[in-house]
Amino acid sequence: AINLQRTGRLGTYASSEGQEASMIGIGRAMGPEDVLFPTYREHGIYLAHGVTMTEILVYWGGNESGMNFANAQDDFPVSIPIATQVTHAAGAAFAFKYRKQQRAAVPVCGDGATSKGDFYEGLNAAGVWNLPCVFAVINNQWAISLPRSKQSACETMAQKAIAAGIPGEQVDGNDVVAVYDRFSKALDKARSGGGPTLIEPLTYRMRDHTTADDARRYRSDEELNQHKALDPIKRLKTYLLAQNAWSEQQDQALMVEIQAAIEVSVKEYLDTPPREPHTIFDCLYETLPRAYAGQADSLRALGETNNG
Amino acid sequence: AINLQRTGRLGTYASSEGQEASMIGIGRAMGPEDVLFPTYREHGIYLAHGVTMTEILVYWGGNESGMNFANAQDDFPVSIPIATQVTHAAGAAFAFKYRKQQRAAVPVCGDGATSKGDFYEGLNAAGVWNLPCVFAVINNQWAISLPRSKQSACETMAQKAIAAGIPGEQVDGNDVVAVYDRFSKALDKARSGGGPTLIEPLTYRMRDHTTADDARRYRSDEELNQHKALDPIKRLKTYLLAQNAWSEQQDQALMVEIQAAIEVSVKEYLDTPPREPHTIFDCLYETLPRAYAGQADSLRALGETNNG
Amino acid sequence: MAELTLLDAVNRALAHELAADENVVLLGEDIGLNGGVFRATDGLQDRFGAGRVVDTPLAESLIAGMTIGMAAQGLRPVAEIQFMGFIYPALDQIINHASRLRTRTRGRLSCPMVLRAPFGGGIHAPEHHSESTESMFAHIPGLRVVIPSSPARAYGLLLASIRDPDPVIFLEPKRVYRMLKQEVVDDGEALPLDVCFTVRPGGDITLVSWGAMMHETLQAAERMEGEGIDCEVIDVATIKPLDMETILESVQRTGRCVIIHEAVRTAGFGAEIAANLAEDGLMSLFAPVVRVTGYDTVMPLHQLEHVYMPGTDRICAAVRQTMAYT
Amino acid sequence: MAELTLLDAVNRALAHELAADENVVLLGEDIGLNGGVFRATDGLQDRFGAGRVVDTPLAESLIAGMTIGMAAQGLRPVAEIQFMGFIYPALDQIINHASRLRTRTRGRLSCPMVLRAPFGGGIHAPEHHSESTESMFAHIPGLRVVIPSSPARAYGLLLASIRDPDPVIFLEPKRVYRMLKQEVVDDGEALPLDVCFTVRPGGDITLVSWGAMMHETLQAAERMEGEGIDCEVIDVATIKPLDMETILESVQRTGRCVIIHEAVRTAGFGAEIAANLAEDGLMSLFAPVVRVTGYDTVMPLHQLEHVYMPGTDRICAAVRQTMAYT
Ligand SMILES: Cc1ncc(C[n+]2csc(CCOP(=O)(O)OP(=O)(O)O)c2C)c(N)n1
Ligand SMILES: Cc1ncc(C[n+]2csc(CCOP(=O)(O)OP(=O)(O)O)c2C)c(N)n1
Ligand SMILES: [Mg+2]
Ligand SMILES: [Mg+2]
Repeated sequence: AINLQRTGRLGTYASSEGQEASMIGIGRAMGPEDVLFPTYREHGIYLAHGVTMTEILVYWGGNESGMNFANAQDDFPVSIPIATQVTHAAGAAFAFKYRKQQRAAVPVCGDGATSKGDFYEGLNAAGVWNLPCVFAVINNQWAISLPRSKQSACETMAQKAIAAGIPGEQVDGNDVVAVYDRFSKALDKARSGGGPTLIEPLTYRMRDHTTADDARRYRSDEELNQHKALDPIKRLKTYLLAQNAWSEQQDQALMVEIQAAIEVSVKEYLDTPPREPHTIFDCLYETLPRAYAGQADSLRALGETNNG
Repeated sequence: AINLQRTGRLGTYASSEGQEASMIGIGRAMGPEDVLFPTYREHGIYLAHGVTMTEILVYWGGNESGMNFANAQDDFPVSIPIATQVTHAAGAAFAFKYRKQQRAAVPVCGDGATSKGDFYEGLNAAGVWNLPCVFAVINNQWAISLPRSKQSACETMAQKAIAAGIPGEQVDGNDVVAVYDRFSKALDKARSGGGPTLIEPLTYRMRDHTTADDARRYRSDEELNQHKALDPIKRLKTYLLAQNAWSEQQDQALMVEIQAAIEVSVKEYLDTPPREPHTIFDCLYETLPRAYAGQADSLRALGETNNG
Repeated sequence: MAELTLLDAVNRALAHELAADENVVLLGEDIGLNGGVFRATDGLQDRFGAGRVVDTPLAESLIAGMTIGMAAQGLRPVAEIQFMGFIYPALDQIINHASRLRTRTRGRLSCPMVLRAPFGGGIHAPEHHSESTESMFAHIPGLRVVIPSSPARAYGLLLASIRDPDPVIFLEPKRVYRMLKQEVVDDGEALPLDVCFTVRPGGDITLVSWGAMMHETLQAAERMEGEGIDCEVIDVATIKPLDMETILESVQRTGRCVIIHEAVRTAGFGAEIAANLAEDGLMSLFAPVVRVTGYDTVMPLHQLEHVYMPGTDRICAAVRQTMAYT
Repeated sequence: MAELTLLDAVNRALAHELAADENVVLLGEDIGLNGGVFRATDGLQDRFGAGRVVDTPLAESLIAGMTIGMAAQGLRPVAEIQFMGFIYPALDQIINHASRLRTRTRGRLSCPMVLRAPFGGGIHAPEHHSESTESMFAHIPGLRVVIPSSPARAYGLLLASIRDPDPVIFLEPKRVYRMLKQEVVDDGEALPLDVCFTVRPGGDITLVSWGAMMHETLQAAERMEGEGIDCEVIDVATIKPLDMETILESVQRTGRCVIIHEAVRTAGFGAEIAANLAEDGLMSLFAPVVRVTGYDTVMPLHQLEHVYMPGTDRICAAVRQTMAYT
């Protein structure tokens, strides 16, 4: 687990620092048959579920090809419009049930996303049809600059499940073992027809919301430092070392290994050429309608020299 | 109360039969300073809050002028897009709080409306800002053909309040005194800064969803007959008669009075001439932009003879 | 061979696809036991079961969002939005996801779904029940927007839409639902998408319309014939992607064009057709391209609904005005 | 007198109205302490308090719906939608309520609100952050849709929008936010709504645009001058209601018109302008009306964003092509 976790951590961007245990715990609990519906922050879950670091880099590098996964064929692309993926997951779960497949849908969203209608509508639907859905609300205490306390007066995000008549629970999101355990059980339950569960891993966003953000504008160093102490990686390492299940040598070796893996991915990513301009018409429809053929041709004509 | 209640009942269309106690209880609990945000079924609340039977008839007769209330100046027009009015109420409540006014907003919706994102978003906002809102979820057991049980797995609609961190309760919606009492207390609390409450009056839709609907397609006579016995008007009458607070003579007198009142309103409504065609441009903007003057003029030119 | 209303035709097409493809699933509000508020799905739950004709909770964004998840899993969801006036909560899902799931994943996932919605005025429905906002959908890349105007086209185009591998917004002119009957063979034969239908050949002027307005347009063409004006009438049918070739070919012959739609004028879809004529057909135009449309107002309640709706009088006036140019 | 970016100008206009009218309340996501993700509301919460510059939960339909309730109570809410790509959940509230509250109540209630949203591409933003769907809003009766293209117009038009008694969708071209600085007097002087601005007089051809594309359009006009073509350039600014008079007057002089916008071509707002020319200006047109627009594709991620965006090359080519007609 630690290997994957660290790989996860280093594979993900800084902006999910602090949430590695939640991500890897969820990703490892999921089976290859389960389907992920993530946001822009769930790199660790993607990696643990078979998406490659290179693919993630290619997408965030500005090329849709990164979302054309080699593995994890059914996983949804990053959902940037907050909470919209929750209803997609309900639809996929409906399909699993319709086909009597033992699979679960895993919509992942943040604490901020719980304020949006789509979150609630999807949750309510899962309750109505007893869908194989495990809702992950990764509560990292912040939605950009809005603290959890101002997002909802609901005592816990887990309690939002009551409104949909489904079970909800909190878990220590910085304890990878606990997260893995709770999600594994909820997923087994969902796959075997036991219905949906909402799980709220409690964790913390250690970095700025994104590289475009400056969290110092709205949150204190004190708060940040308190959470530094709870770093899930340090925590796991300390534990494993105490258990003699892990050694500093192994740790160094792992760091080297990871460094190498990252360099490979980064190189693969950097070696990925941008797509040809006219390819923006490729996947618009299964076959491009005549009405747009002219536009695509003119673009093909312009070719590389295109300056708009 | 009974007078208004019966007026309410007879003033409203058949489609709110069975819900008179909920409507009048809410309408009478509201003060003139409070603002109503109703759906298409809350005729009884409108009447109890100062909207006239004639205005309601004019609106449902196909003329917007019916929503230009002589009294109840701040009440919102009928909201047909389900649950949208809940967020309007949150906005008005925000304004009351902003201006330190002792007023409350009363969004009214049905059991079906609770499945919609807007219902939840408005509820959550009221919790976050502790807004002076009293949410009425009139649970008449049906949303057109969908029974309450298929709308949500939530045990009670009142419990949906938990997701927003606000108090929620059920009340016997066929007991006008109980409804009046619970709403009065919740409204006092809201006006005095005590925050929002969700109240779920439990009642039953005795008629088809609307005149365009045929409920026999989806619900049994057995079910209907069970509820006939619980008719809120009969119930109140029996009670008042037993208390010697009401007599058959008074009852007959009242029926006559009501009959007369209705005939007056119906006549007023029928005597209301349709508006001139060009008036469809009147209230589009405060002053009609030049861009549309030509269209309005051409319509004025066509005048009454307009056949499109 | 049977005499069907547009509503019957929709029902037959849905039944045909439910029977033909077990991946087809219907979902929406009150479509089950109730058979839909217009009865478009009447009897289908009885016949195909509550597992395939599914009543949803009251939530349009949920309905659209679910169809995306279902479609990505290979189902062929056909969702009903009870009235077009209630489709807007679903727009986010349509714009940001359904229409671009294929693009966003470079073809790995796709979204073969149909969203059906009755639209348009003329039946004295309550507020918010009578608008026509098809042009908003025509502005969304990756979508198809299909509008039948007759029972036969409703049957054939709905079959084609359900079988189409990409998302389709299928708008049903509710004023036509029970307006007329037509011989329709329930043989599973689809009609082509992405093409206009020339329903009346003519040499003097081209009238372009779609949906319910096709009927006023054809009536106007009849009337004009009495005045010796020979109108060609085109039913656009698929407004996105738009088959301008057929329209251009016609206007190049007639040199005159009137576009008729019920939607509000400004940024209505008539503008797109007129703009294409101004760019690619200008040199063959003898007369201005006139749009006969709804006014730029909120759809009035039913007492003044007829005032808003373009009628044959306004269409005929536009035709005469256009013919006056020499 | 100060040198301001468009972003500064928006900030000044908001501050001016907050100071001038206590009914003005700002609400949106992250607009408080954080000053908005683009810093448009920077410092305003400090200055006017958390009661008047309000951070909302993450819910756009709520934001729009609340502004309706607030506005009906006489407040002047100015809401920020963080990016136009997230405005769609609010569309239902805009179409079915905000735009028609006055009509629905025959003037008893009104909705003086402003919804601000950054829009458009060119800043290498993530997916869903770069679209331009202004034409959808232009199709909604009862709305105003205002798009500034410069700091001065952002200041003057935002003041006018906040003071306007009806709902305004105020779209800010985020590519221009920090692109240039301009002398702007923070004197509370509003600019007129509902009129186009002729920013460059010329006699040979009329170029019509709005928002960020005004800059490519003006560059193209410069280039064309080098080729001896004298371009008149019009900034539409308020796309709804549309001031066709100014555009028609110009085209009647030049006989030629090219319309430039970043939005997708089909059913983009350029179509409405071209359609009006085809109806009311046809007889003065020497050449086809050409639209230079974004392609009918999903906005690509940033590696190919420049491919989608119309640039000066495409505009100049259109101008030359149009001038070629004699
Ligand atoms: C519908 C919508 N509105 C606004 C945004 C802009 N936005 C991006 S992330 C974010 C905060 C999300 O917070 P949370 O759900 O807690 O997830 P986290 O970023 O903390 O992982 C916002 C407001 C968006 N992407 N989608
Ligand atoms: C957004 C939206 N979707 C669908 C409809 C169509 N519709 C009108 S009433 C109704 C059922 C509402 O049920 P409920 O909320 O329980 O109110 P009731 O009619 O029982 O009073 C539906 C689906 C609508 N008006 N608005
Ligand atoms: Mg968060
Ligand atoms: Mg109900």
